[in-house]
Amino acid sequence: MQLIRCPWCGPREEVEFHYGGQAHVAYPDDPAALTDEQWARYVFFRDNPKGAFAERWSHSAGCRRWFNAVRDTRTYRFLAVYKPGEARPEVAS
Amino acid sequence: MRVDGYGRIDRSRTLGFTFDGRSYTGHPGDTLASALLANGVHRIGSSVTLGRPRGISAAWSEDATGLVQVEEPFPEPMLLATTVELVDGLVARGLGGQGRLAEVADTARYDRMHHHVDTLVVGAGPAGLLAARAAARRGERVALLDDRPEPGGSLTGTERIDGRPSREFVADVVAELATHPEVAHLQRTTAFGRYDDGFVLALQHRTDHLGADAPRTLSRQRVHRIRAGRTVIATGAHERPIVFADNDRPGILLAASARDLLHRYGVLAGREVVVFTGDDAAYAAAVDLADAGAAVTVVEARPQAPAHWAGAAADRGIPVLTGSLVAGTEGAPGDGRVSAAVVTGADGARTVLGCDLLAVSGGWNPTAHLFSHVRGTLAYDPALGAFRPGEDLDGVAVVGAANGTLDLAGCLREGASGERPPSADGEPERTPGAIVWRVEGPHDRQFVDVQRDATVADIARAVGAGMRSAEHVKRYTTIGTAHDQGKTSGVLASAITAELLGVPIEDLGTTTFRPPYTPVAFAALAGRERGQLFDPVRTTALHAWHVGAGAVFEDVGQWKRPRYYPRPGEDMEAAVLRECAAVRDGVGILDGSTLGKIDVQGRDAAVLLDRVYTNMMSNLAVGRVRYGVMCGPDGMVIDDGTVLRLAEDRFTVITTTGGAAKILDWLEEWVQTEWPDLRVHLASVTEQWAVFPVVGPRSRHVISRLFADLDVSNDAFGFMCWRDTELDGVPVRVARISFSGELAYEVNVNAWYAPAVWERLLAAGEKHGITPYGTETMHVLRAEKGYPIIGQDTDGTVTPHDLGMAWAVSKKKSDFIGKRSFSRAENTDPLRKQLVGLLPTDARTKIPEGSQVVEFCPDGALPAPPVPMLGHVTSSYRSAALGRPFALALVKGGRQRVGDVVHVPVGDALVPAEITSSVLVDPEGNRRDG
Amino acid sequence: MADTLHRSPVLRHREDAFARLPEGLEIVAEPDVALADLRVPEGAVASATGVVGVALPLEPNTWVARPGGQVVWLGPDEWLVSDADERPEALEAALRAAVAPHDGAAVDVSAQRTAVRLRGRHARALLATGCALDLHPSVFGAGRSAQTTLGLVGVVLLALDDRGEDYRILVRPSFAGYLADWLLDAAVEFEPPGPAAAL
Amino acid sequence: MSELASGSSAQRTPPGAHLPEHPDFLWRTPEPRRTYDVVIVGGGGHGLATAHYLAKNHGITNVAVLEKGWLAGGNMARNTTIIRSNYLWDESAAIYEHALKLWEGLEDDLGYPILFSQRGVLNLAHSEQDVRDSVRRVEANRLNGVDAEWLGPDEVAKLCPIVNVSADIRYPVQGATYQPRAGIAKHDYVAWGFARRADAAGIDLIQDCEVTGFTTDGDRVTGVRTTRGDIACGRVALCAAGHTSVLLDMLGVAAPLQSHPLQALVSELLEPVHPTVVMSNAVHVYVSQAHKGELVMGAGVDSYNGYGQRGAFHVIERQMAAAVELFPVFARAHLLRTWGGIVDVTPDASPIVGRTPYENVYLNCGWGTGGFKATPGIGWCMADTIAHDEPHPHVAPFSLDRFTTGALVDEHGAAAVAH
Ligand SMILES: Cc1cc2nc3c(=O)[nH]c(=O)nc-3n(C[C@H](O)[C@H](O)[C@H](O)COP(=O)(O)OP(=O)(O)OC[C@H]3O[C@@H](n4cnc5c(N)ncnc54)[C@H](O)[C@@H]3O)c2cc1C
Ligand SMILES: NC(=O)c1ccc[n+]([C@@H]2O[C@H](COP(=O)([O-])OP(=O)(O)OC[C@H]3O[C@@H](n4cnc5c(N)ncnc54)[C@H](O)[C@@H]3O)[C@@H](O)[C@H]2O)c1
Ligand SMILES: Cc1cc2nc3c(=O)[nH]c(=O)nc-3n(C[C@H](O)[C@H](O)[C@H](O)COP(=O)(O)O)c2cc1C
Ligand SMILES: [Zn+2]
Repeated sequence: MQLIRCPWCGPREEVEFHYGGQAHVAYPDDPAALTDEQWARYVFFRDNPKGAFAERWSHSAGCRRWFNAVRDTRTYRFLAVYKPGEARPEVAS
Repeated sequence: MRVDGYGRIDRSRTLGFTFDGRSYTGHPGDTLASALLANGVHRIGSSVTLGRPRGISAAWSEDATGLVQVEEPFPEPMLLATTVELVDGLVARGLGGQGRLAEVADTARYDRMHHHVDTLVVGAGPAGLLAARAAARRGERVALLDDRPEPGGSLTGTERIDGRPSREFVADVVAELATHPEVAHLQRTTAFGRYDDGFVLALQHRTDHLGADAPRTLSRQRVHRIRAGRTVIATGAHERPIVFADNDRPGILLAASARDLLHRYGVLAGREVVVFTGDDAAYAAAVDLADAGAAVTVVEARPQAPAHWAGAAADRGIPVLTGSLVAGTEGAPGDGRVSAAVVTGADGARTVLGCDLLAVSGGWNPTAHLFSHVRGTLAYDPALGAFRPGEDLDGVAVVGAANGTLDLAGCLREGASGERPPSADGEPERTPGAIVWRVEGPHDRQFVDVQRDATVADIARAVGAGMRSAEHVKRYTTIGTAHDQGKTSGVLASAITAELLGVPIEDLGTTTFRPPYTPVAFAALAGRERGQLFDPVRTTALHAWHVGAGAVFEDVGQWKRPRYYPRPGEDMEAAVLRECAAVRDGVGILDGSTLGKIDVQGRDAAVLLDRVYTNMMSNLAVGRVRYGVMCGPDGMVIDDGTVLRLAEDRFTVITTTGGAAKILDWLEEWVQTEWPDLRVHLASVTEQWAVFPVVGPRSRHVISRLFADLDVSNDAFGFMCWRDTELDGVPVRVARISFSGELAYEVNVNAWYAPAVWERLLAAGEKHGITPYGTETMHVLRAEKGYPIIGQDTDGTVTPHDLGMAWAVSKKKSDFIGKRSFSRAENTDPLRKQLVGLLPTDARTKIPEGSQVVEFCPDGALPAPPVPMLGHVTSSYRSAALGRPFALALVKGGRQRVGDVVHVPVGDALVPAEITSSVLVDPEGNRRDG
Repeated sequence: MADTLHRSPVLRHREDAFARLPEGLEIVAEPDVALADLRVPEGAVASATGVVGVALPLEPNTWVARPGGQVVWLGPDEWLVSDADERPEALEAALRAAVAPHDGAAVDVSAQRTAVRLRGRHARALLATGCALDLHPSVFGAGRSAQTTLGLVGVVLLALDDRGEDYRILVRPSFAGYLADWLLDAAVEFEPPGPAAAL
Repeated sequence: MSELASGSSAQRTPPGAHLPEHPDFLWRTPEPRRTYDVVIVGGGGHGLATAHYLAKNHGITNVAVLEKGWLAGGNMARNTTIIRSNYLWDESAAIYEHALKLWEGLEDDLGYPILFSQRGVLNLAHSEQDVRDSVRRVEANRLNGVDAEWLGPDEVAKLCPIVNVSADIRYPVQGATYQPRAGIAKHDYVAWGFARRADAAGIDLIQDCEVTGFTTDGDRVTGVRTTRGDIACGRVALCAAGHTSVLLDMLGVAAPLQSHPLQALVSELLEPVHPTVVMSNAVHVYVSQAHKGELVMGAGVDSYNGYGQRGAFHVIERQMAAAVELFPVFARAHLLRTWGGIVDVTPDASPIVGRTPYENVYLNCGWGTGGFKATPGIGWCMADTIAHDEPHPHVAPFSLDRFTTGALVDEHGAAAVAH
């Protein structure tokens, strides 16, 4: 079980968090202008890298805030945790 | 055999126990294994496939063979006799490969405990004790765990540390640790798994050793969940057996284990002893066993015995046959115990040495399980002939024998972690061992995994079959998959495979170490999450009232909701027909408090709602209510409910009971991650408000009677409006929302007052026959009106259009979540499944929910499968209002097919049913205003 | 105040069981008080001070006392304000009036949580059987709080002393019965003859 | 107790004694050739079955199966081996039933004892909605020619007496769907059986050979780069389960896959107590007792993406609580070993099979937590697809472009039964 550092509450057990998948996937500006294929990309397709992955988490059983993290999907280790709106930090896995 | 002057058992007291139906005695401090050996019982059970006799092969958890079934005090399968502490009245039997589960539930308690420490030390041998002491002296919070009943690890008591007997050293350290308030020292506690971020799980045996005195209030076993800043693995090493022919007999033990049995329990496991070794440590066993009265011969694989030990042996008249190997054994009839060792001398000559104990040492395997659980890599160490931790891991230190350091001085030094280590007085210097994994002989009698009956022949076959990896060999031979998980056989299997393949063992590696280190009872892991504590039960403020009223409850997620309130003699059907009739003809009342409620506040509240609902919410007037549907980006309905506009900048969003938490999370996710610029705040008020729909043509009387200030006329208080009033000074919000088509008022009040307001409503409605009704009646009433239940009439593949709710999908809004998906090819198909009504044409048959709908079969029989399906029945009830059963169904192109008769297979019958509109009662909507 | 419309404490059916707890453990269902969920954007936190009576605590995982109650940090822009003297709707109204102009929000959540007081020398050990937080008084002493899980239930946990012997647990009323049963079951461990010292 | 007094507990047939011996020869260890007609990436069950049917059904044998580790060491080595075909939607029922029919003759086809045991699978229902969904699935199965029954709690107890069907547990058992022809098989033997036949047909099974890239020419792949050198090929089939995204990234092709850890566990060997397979979604359990006697149990999917072949322990703990809740006699069974695999999950819980933007590359992935049961069926259909360069009708509905059109085969909505 991971110990995940909520940017506000500090380190808490993994069970307090909810995984939100890939980070930085913006809702399209104008969905109506997209082709079916482009829209499908937004709705269903997410990266699935083996290695560093920027993803979203919510501290659902704590402060209920969403935040972002870069985590290595091979080792599961969190490489960085950052607040929404901040840019993905450069971290080596 | 028990020898005087040895052992730390309490010989002043006697314990009685039964094994394989016979009675024996032992002493406090014994294990079942030591007591059996003391009583001369060597055969414990038989092997899994070959049925060969099996005895005790080690003194603790690395034993591969001494498996027993405990029958009393409570049946427990497959325990090692070496780890079962003897208690009075214990009943056990030997096993032949499989354990037996009890037939009755285990009533013992199990629980968990969380810990946070700076340093966790696993193993209270010399290395671990010092590591814990050093951390304690640094003022850290420390946990020290050890799986044995007493601390000290493999110190036998014969060693001298800092000039004193080693047991005194142990006692001193333990006493010092006890003076540190922030040190937790737990014996009988096995760290069984290491996970990320310093998380270690350990199982403590708390009461079994207390026997009949065990307090029932205490948990029998406890899982400690430890978060450690630093983990010191000081778990020691397992002695390694050597593979030779017939190496599986009772009476063949690891050498250090034989010695351990002597010093711990005063048990001499044999009188005529052959010690077979290529490693120095076994000489200590030879010497101690000889001193205790055994006749000992050492078979030394190396050309020369180490000088120190050669002298010690000579002093005691112990012959040392150098350059010799044990190539096989003979066994006694009866219990199959070893009776002789067949020795090949340096000159190749064979000698048969009679013996009743063959003590073997092939060297040591560091106990690196915990290190590698989180994928710490192991490296082959040629000097050890084994694998040891091969990299540095953050937050982990490996010390002592676990690190491959075998001399006591080295263990003390590594444990002391920088403090001045105590001295290991008189410890002879270790000389290089001979790495002997296997002695040539008949492959099919050379056991590698003694528990799985797997031999060198099996490995040879695997290799011959084309297997080139340790993992394949494991799976082909099953080596390492038994109860002991290859603690002693794993390295041997790799070594022998490598030998047969002609590759270096380091290329082959080991198979993977996986938690748990030793087996853990399921119940211990379940902890207290059993029975009614298995999962939270959620109840409303009225629960006690419902129970008192005889409600039959339904599980809705974690909630307990009244499903119906049977009167004496009523079954569900009768109760529901009565409740339905009462609502349609008079007035009923429901506890709707479980509905999800979300307070949406802020300047941009309406903007948010416009984005998440398919219809428009921003143009809702204050004081009014609107029904809305939410979809996922894929356009499928995820929830529905009403929205109350409380103020320009404030709404209450009502969700389904099941959707409450999910929808709040959903909205938060959008607000926080996608639209942080929106000035809006969300808060759950699900439990703030108790909600009681008062429903039926007479509901107005009830409401006006209780809330005299409220003008309940249709003009003053129209459908889909809400009004605030109060009751004895308590604010009450009443909303005209109807989920049944009837005139209805939903009474909302601070849940503090829920029982009081409910009672008042009942009293106010008494003369109108107000009838409490449950979820089943609610479902019938809404189904009669064609109102879907999300999750029952939908399944994540249904759009609002499919539900006939195109009217709730805004055409004006440029976008909302899900809108873009509606124009995908699949979603514009006229043959999509649509929600319709279904009336069995015989007007009698209630079609089971879930039934499939097929085309009408003119000849009255189904065609051969696959039979094309048109859809399925989502809801089905008997209707008091219609006087017949009816159903809702999702049917392909259903709305175009109203009037068609289709078939519904029910059991072996085909039930004809007519497709109708989904609204069956009061399609004109005349009843909602009373 | 609503004098005639009686309130029904959520845990009234567990009171007898609480009264029978072993020595060293005390559980009391506290009377319900007005509670408001307060949201104030960063930069506007001062707008609430007048009504709240104290500055909102900005340090995560803390609570402070205020006249009539407490303010608990729930999130970077969220607090729980309690008031034993005020009517819930009045508390909401006052707070909302103060913060709404600054794009804040206030919601009456007085029935959204109920409070249980857990006291005694075994209190911390009992919590540690189901709470993964580090409850050591040096880490979680008076003034600390956390939203976390206890057993399988979401709670807000407040430390009221520096000895690990006094806690307030706020829980959703619908879960309160389960939580009470869970606490009572955990307390069995401490019935005599209990362990010499719990870890 | 008296007959035990002799000290021998070996009167019974020993538990492992009836297990079949493995063949003395399984496969060669060939050096990779420089070119093949077909390269199959991934030597799991699906890759090996594809190889077998390419040879058997289509006579295509100039084939290499490239495996980065040891053969069938991925999910094939780790799954709880539940085989059933009682899926909700027509498309799923068709492919899984095709597979089940093949399972029924597979032992003969492979000449390998795969311990296929049709002991039936029960899917328990614990709520009114579970009951509706279960009946829906049973009825759909019957119309699709798949054997299926709906059983009440009493009938559940008759089939599996150790299930706690009492009404006073937290989530009482309201009934179950039952597929009598469903069951389990011995995963390794299945893989080895396919491998042995493929090898015998002349197909090269190449281990320790990781595909690290592709060489392309326009819309065609011309070869694969591997840790054992470059290999040219006519056609490529991707059968890499949890690692599919890694391979697709090399090709610049996107697919809606997320790789998650999924854990499983076993107990020690126990005398027979559990005659069938029981799955429960609400009280998350799926369990069977394997041939040797160990209880084999699956846990839930770990929430986050992971390639570590391991998961978190709280998932196991919750699993144990559920197991003891439903099977009180399991209380003192012991957890012997836990492990994890990497499952590739799709948005609609159905696989993705068929074409890719490269005209000679075929995709087979997204089987998530439930692709073992499909092994022979998907091998058959992949072979057919490769041989005819046209998706086999059973896999056609599972194309990648369904996410664009919206024609999903949503197997989690209603039936919500994984594995
Ligand atoms: C714990 C668990 C329980 C499960 N239970 C069930 C169940 O009860 N019933 C059921 O039907 N299904 C179950 N499954 C799912 C099932 O195991 C999988 O769906 C199925 O095995 C996937 O197909 P496969 O056998 O080909 O995959 P795998 O065996 O994973 O094969 C893929 C292979 O590709 C190899 N590979 C990957 N990348 C490369 C590369 N670049 N180069 C070369 N080789 C590569 C991998 O090493 C691997 O061997 C379970 C899965 C898990 C993890
Ligand atoms: N003379 C030799 O050749 C030789 C060889 C090997 C070891 N030894 C001696 O053995 C001792 C090794 O000292 P040490 O401190 O490294 O180890 P140790 O064996 O003395 O102590 C390790 C302790 O950890 C316990 N343990 C193991 N795994 C555990 C787990 N998962 N959870 C809880 N407890 C666990 C063991 O039961 C044991 O009590 C030294 O005295 C050394 O000289 C000598
Ligand atoms: C159906 C099945 C039954 C298993 N039975 C056992 C068993 O009895 N003993 C054992 O040690 N492992 C058993 N395993 C687990 C394997 O030992 C191993 O953990 C698994 O193949 C994953 O490999 P890994 O742990 O080496 O990564 C079993 C696995 C499966 C899939
Ligand atoms: Zn937080």
